[in-house]
Amino acid sequence: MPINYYIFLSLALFAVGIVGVLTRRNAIIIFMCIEIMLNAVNLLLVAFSKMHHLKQAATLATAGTNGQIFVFFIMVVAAAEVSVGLAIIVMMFRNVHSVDVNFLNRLKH
Amino acid sequence: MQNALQIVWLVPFFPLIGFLINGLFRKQLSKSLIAVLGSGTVLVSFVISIWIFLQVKNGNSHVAEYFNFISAGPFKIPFAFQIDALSSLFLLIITGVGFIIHVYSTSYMKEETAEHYGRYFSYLNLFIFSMLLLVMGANYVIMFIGWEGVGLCSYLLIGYWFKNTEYNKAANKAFIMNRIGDLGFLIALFLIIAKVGSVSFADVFSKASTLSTTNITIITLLLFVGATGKSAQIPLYTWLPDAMAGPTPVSALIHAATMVTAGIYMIARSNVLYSLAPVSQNVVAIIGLATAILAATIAMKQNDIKKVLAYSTVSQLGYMFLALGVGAYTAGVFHVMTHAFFKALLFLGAGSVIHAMGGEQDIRKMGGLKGKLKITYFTFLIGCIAISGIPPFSGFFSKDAILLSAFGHNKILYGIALFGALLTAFYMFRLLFLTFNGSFRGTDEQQHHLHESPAGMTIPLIILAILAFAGGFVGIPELFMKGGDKLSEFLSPVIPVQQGDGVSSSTEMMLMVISTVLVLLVIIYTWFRFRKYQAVEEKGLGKFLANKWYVDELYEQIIVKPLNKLGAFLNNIIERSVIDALVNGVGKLVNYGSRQVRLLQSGQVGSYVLLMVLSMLLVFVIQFFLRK
Amino acid sequence: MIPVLFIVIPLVSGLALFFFKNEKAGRSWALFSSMITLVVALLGLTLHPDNKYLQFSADWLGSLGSSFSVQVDGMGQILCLLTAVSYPVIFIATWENQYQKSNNFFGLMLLAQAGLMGVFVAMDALLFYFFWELALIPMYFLSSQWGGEKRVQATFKFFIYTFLGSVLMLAGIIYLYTQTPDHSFGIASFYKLGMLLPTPTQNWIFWLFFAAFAIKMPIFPFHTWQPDLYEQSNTSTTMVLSGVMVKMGVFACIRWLLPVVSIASYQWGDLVTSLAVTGILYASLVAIQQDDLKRLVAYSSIAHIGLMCATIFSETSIGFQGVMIQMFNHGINIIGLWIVVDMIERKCATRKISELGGLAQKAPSLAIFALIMALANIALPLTNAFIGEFMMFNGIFSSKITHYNVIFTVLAAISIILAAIYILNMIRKVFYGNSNAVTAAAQDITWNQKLVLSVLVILIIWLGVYPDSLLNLTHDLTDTILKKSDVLPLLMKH
Amino acid sequence: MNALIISAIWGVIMMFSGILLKQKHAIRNVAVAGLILLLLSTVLEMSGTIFFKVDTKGMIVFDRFALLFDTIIFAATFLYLVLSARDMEKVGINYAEYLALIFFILCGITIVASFKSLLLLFLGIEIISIPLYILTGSDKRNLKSNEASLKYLLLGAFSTSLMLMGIALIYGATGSFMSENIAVFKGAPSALLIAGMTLLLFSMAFKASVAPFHFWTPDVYDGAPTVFTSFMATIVKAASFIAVSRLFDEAFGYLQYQWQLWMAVLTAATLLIGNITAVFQQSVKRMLAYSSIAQAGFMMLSLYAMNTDAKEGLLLYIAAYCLATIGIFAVLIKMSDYTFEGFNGFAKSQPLLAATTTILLLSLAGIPLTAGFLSKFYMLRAAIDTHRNFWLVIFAVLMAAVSVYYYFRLIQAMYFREGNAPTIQVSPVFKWTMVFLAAAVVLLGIFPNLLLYWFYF
Amino acid sequence: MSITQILFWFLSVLALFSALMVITSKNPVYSVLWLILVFFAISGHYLLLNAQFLAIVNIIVYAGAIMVLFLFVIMLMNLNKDNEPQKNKWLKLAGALAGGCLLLVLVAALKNAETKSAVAEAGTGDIGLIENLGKALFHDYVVPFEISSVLFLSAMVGAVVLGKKEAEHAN
Repeated sequence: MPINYYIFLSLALFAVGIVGVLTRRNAIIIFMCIEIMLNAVNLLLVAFSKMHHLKQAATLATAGTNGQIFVFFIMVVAAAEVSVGLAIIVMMFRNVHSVDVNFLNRLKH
Repeated sequence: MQNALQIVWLVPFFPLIGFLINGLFRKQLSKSLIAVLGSGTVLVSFVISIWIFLQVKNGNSHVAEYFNFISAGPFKIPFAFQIDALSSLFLLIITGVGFIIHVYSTSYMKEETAEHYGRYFSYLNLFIFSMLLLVMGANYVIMFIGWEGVGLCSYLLIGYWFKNTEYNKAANKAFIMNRIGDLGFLIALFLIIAKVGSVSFADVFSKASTLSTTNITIITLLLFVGATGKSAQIPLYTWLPDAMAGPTPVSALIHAATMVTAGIYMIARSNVLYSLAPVSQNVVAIIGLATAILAATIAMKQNDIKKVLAYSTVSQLGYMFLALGVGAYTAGVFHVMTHAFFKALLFLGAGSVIHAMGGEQDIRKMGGLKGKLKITYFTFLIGCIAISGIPPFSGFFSKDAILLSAFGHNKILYGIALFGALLTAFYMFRLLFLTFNGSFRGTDEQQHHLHESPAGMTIPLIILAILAFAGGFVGIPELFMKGGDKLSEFLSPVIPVQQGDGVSSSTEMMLMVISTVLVLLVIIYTWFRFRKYQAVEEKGLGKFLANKWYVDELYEQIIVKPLNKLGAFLNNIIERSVIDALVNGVGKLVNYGSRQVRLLQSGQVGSYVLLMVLSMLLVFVIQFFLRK
Repeated sequence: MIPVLFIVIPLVSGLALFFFKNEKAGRSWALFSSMITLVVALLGLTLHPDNKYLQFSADWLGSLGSSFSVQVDGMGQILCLLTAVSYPVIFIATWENQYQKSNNFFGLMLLAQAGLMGVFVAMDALLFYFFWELALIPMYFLSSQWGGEKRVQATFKFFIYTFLGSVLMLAGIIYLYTQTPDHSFGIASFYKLGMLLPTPTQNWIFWLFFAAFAIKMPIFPFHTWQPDLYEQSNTSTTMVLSGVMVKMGVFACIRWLLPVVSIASYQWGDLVTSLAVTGILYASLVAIQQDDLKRLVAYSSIAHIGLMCATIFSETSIGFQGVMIQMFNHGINIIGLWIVVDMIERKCATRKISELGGLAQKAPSLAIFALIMALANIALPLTNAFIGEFMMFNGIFSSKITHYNVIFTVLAAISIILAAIYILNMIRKVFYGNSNAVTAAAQDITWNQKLVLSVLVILIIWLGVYPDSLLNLTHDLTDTILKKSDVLPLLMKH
Repeated sequence: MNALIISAIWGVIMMFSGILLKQKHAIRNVAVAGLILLLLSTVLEMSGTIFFKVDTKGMIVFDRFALLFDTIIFAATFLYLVLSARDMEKVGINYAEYLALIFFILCGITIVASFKSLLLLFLGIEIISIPLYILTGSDKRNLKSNEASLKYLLLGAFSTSLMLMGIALIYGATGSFMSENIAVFKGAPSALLIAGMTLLLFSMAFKASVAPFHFWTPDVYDGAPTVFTSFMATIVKAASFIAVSRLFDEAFGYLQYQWQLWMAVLTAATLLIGNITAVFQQSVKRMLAYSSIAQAGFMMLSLYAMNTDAKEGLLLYIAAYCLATIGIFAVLIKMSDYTFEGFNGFAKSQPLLAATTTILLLSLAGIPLTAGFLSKFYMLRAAIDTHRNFWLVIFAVLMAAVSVYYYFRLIQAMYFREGNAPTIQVSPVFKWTMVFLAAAVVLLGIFPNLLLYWFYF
Repeated sequence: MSITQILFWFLSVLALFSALMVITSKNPVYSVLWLILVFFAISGHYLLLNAQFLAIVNIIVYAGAIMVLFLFVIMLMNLNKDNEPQKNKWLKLAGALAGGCLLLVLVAALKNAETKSAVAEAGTGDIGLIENLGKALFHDYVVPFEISSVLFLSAMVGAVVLGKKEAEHAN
């Protein structure tokens, strides 16, 4: 597969995620959209790591590993982020019984 | 060589001392002591002046430098006095007449409290001091110092009775009008400095011939503007009549001895320049003559004794300028001298009358005073004769000299001048008759109050009367007496004698006779007209003249009012609503911007993200597709 | 050494004042300190401008190429003297004025003095800027803390206005600094740079600098902060502001503008001069309309400063010397006027000319002093101002670098008439005529006020009769500056 | 390295201290002790003493710049704790945990201050962000706090994903995450690289609250418990700036032509938004939030110029800005009323605090003789030294003039407006620390070399 | 075309479609489920790029852990009904347009990047194997690995801080 396909695919996924963030009001959904964006990135990274591996396999056997490691770290961070994020959403929900971000307008101007 | 004349600084020094002592310790000193100080210092200067005069007469003249007044790099203005024929002559007039007026004042101002008495004399001394600076200055800057100094003093003395708002306004008017003139003088100064690089008379006159005629014309005209201010010529004469607000001796001082003669002195002093600028000369002559006639016509219809005299002064000054204009500097100076005598006399006489009338100045309420005020009447009469120019009184000689040179210069000028002379005779004798002849028209208690003034006032009158009679003999025309014209001979080092004014002695004789006869006729007419006073409602031309040609009103309308309007406009509209509004506008703009920009902060996560995405979009588009 | 003393004495004593408990002691301390400064200034006056005691230089921000180099040259001597003289005069004249937290007041006053001194002696651009602001900050606090009811707004306007100017100047300074070959803020390097800068650069640099100075002086149409501020802030502050602080702008033009960006100064000279001349007439005309004494004096001050500015850009030796001496004279005269105004206000509890009248009967001595100050203000001969104005007019008239010198002179000189009008009318309305309810209770002035006013009068007359005592300080300096700002060789080059 | 490990460990210690120690002040003392230790260890490391020898494979290098920055940050945090640690008690019960989180954040800061690999940049930023989400929401009952933390979380996560996309693209272009490898990348900059770099620029701009990515800042700063706002607005912001400068200096230095224009644009936008919007604020807290944006605009000047002066200046600026803002916040926290009116007459009730606060405000406004001036001066100098876009400098100084408006509003309120500001009782330690802050600000304003000397020696 | 290509296209379409469904479906629960499908699709891609380890981790961590967490939360808040308030459609349109434009711009920018020749050949190479990754992780990337522990610690603390009931606030 030409790498561009992967680039376009992940960009598309990324864009879908952005659109989701822009169009939804439910904090949880927005959060999920961000997860989509992260996954798009992961996919791209893996694709690139593959590409680089193919480029430099001759010289360096482990070429491209770093990309996948990075993906691994992204997942790690995403997990932590999600746990905290959901905790915050829950706390919010406890107080206002809604997860609608449009209710978040006490702070403005 | 240490010239004896180095000590001339003493002349202005003494009046200065008098001013300081009287000014600082006026509360402590007794009135008599103040009087002694005030007059004494002037007397001393007078004595020294006489000594100087004699020195100069023996052909000794001197420029005494004392210290650097202003110095900027190469350019230096020394503080220096110049003693020569012209200045020494003026010294005599100033200190002499000034002294007499001081003496007169001592008794005239008796009613004043010690404090104000002291103030009065300190001002008087300062006046003398400034005038001395003016005439002794060896360069135009020193002269200018005195020039403005006398302006200040006139301001102080005119506003002497400071409780009276009218008087103060008159004082302001005097000072400000003088300032207008001074502006001309000042600019002339700058031009001189720029062109000659020095202001000392010696350098200026020696280099004068090297300057272009245009420059000299401009300079002289500007100087003349200054002169019109000081010497009350058209268009800046209106302050002088108002200056009558001051005590009468002050008027005498201003009109006779000091202030108004400054202009004459300055032009006479700069005769070298003027001789090189015929245009300016004509301007001077025409303005002078015009003023003479204008003032004379006004004087005819005035009823305030001092106002009449004031306008007569203006008119006489006009004659002097005429003289200067036609190049007869000597004649001008001559007339200054004689005029100093008889005008001082007249004013002091008027003062004595006012004194007797208990402050009354309106001649319509006087009349028949000659019975009670014999000396005053007699001296006043002499004054009138002198000013009208009847031989052999002093006025005759000086005025005749002027008329003669005018004739030599231009017949028309002569004609008009002669007419002016007749007017002079008319209003002077009108004044005389209305005041002293006929029946008394004042109130009864004034009638009882009437009395001859004390010796302190009459003696100066007598002295002046003598001078007014004899003062002319220093300038007897060649026609009567070979070498009779001592004055021009004396002044010759400063003012070159113009040889032969193109008038044959016979014509000269004829002119004298004509003028004298006409004047006498006028006097007789006046006698019949005013022997018995009947009040008449002024109308037509008379009203116009009585209201001084409405010049004051004119100025009010075309200068004062617009100026105030402009100022108000700038202050209320431009300052508040334009400039300051602009400045504050910037602040307001920022505030407004703040209020608008913060609306971006809508508090909505969605809109934040949208804005972020849009700006990203923008950047990408520019970065990838527009930017090369 | 002396310049350092100029800065250190007021600085230290001022800071010390904040820790004083006793108010009376604080006052005395402030007066004492200012007296010391005055003595030092007089000592400095006796030395020749290039005496080594008048110079000091120490390494400061070496890495920035800025050093603590100060020097009192001829102009510095005059202005430091002015600063040093004005403070004791002000303190004594306003001795009775009561301020709450007076120690802070005097402390700030002294800090301001330190700043002013610094501006006048700084020979390093960055240092100059430091002091420029150091003088401004205490002024801000002084006039917003003690004054009329609208003082805070007025001061705020003034502060932001001037700060705007000075930051623009800062940008200019830094730019020049980055251009200097040896990356230094030293005035010498700046002067050297002036020769090299291309004309277009000079043109906008000029405006960066001039913005600051024009606002500070102030020049029409940047002047609107001044009347409000003078009207609102308390008189002592106003004295410092108008007596000394506005001179910073004039001074800076001579020291930091003309020699550095000479070509631009030459090219913009006509425009600036026309602004200044406009300002002279404008301010004089507006002054005639004022009813508040303080505003009247403020506008007259604008007119006078405008004349100085016009003269500076005529670039003539006599003009420069006139400006330098006039800075001193104007300081003295206007402080005198303020003292008079202050006394009137305290005696009659009003500054409205229309309400006053006949004070001369009640307070003759005050009237006399007022008259003298007024006459000095309208540049009567034998008063100091005459010397200054005569030389300045002369300078404008004889200017070689403009074609409009005559017009400028004539227009500017009209102000001597207008000045006479508003000053004399003021005197007439306030002092002459009959006293009224407002002025009935007025007392004459006390001995200390007589003392300071006499001192001022003596200065006025002395400098009016024998100005050479100050003039000969500035000959050499003028020549050097003129040489530096002489554009003709540069125009040849570019 | 010392700081990194110690801060991590100390975070753990703080967690346990919460369980072991009952008295709050004991916990506080532990924290302060930890900071002193951090400070010492960093200074020691600067002089060559390194406790832990760890082979980081060159992913993280503690050079002088980083260490100097760490020192500044730790010093600032130390002062911050001394001034405001007591006030954390009011936020909630988890006193020890808050402190622990602060230590974790410090750990993250040390990472972003000295990363050489984008991976560590990413980790560091997350280590900073996640605790911040928590601290922002730590006042659980307070709806504003909740809202702030949720907004922060969503926007933060979003920007994180942008950053990751950027990193991915760069990886695609260069095949490495190491700065030096990215830097040595030869040839014309590929679209991938530019796109990645630009995305990174956006996300970093977000972290540094640079317009137009600043929107979270006012809301979050306003909503968060003030004591943590103070921390976020100063130390964390400083960290993100260091990160940006490292990234764009070491990784993208050779692309300067590509990003300099954008830096200029962002700078202008930030200056404008920050200053203009601050003018109209009624709450001092929010004003300070915008002022922090405005100050960020000035710091951006150094990123725009990105030369030696700029880096020096950035450190100086950070020091000056942190000192001043921490002090002002410390006073603000004590106040009951956060509006400007709340400060009316403060000078009467608290002369000393008012005086010190005034000096700090002057420093923020950039008045000479304060560190604030010299730091702004450095920025302007760096910007001018680039010899292009002079308009930016003019704009900056104009905005500095605008900033005077809102800083001096506070001074006016304290000194010239009649009012009854509450007489808050503060410990002598607090007072003396404030005095110390003021003194430090003035001292740095006169002798910046006291600090910058360490940059070279 | 080869099987890998077919798979690629299928997985891509699946991923995109389900991603769209995530953001369009009214009911949050459905969104979660669609999201899980996205993850599976992506894992499939991983396999194609033979990053086997990541594929598994992706399934376990994302689909397994995270998504379940989401699900729990949604249930806990019983949002499992499609009554979520909607943004007004203009904002939605604007959002969609913005996102779309961004995509277009990026695609247009990157479509002829110099990497377009390069390929990510499927079915070759073994770097994706857990062994190699493990080596790399614990040899080269040990420091980041350790550092990420700090991340987890802070997340843990965060959970405590946010989760714990506050006694004195309650009463």
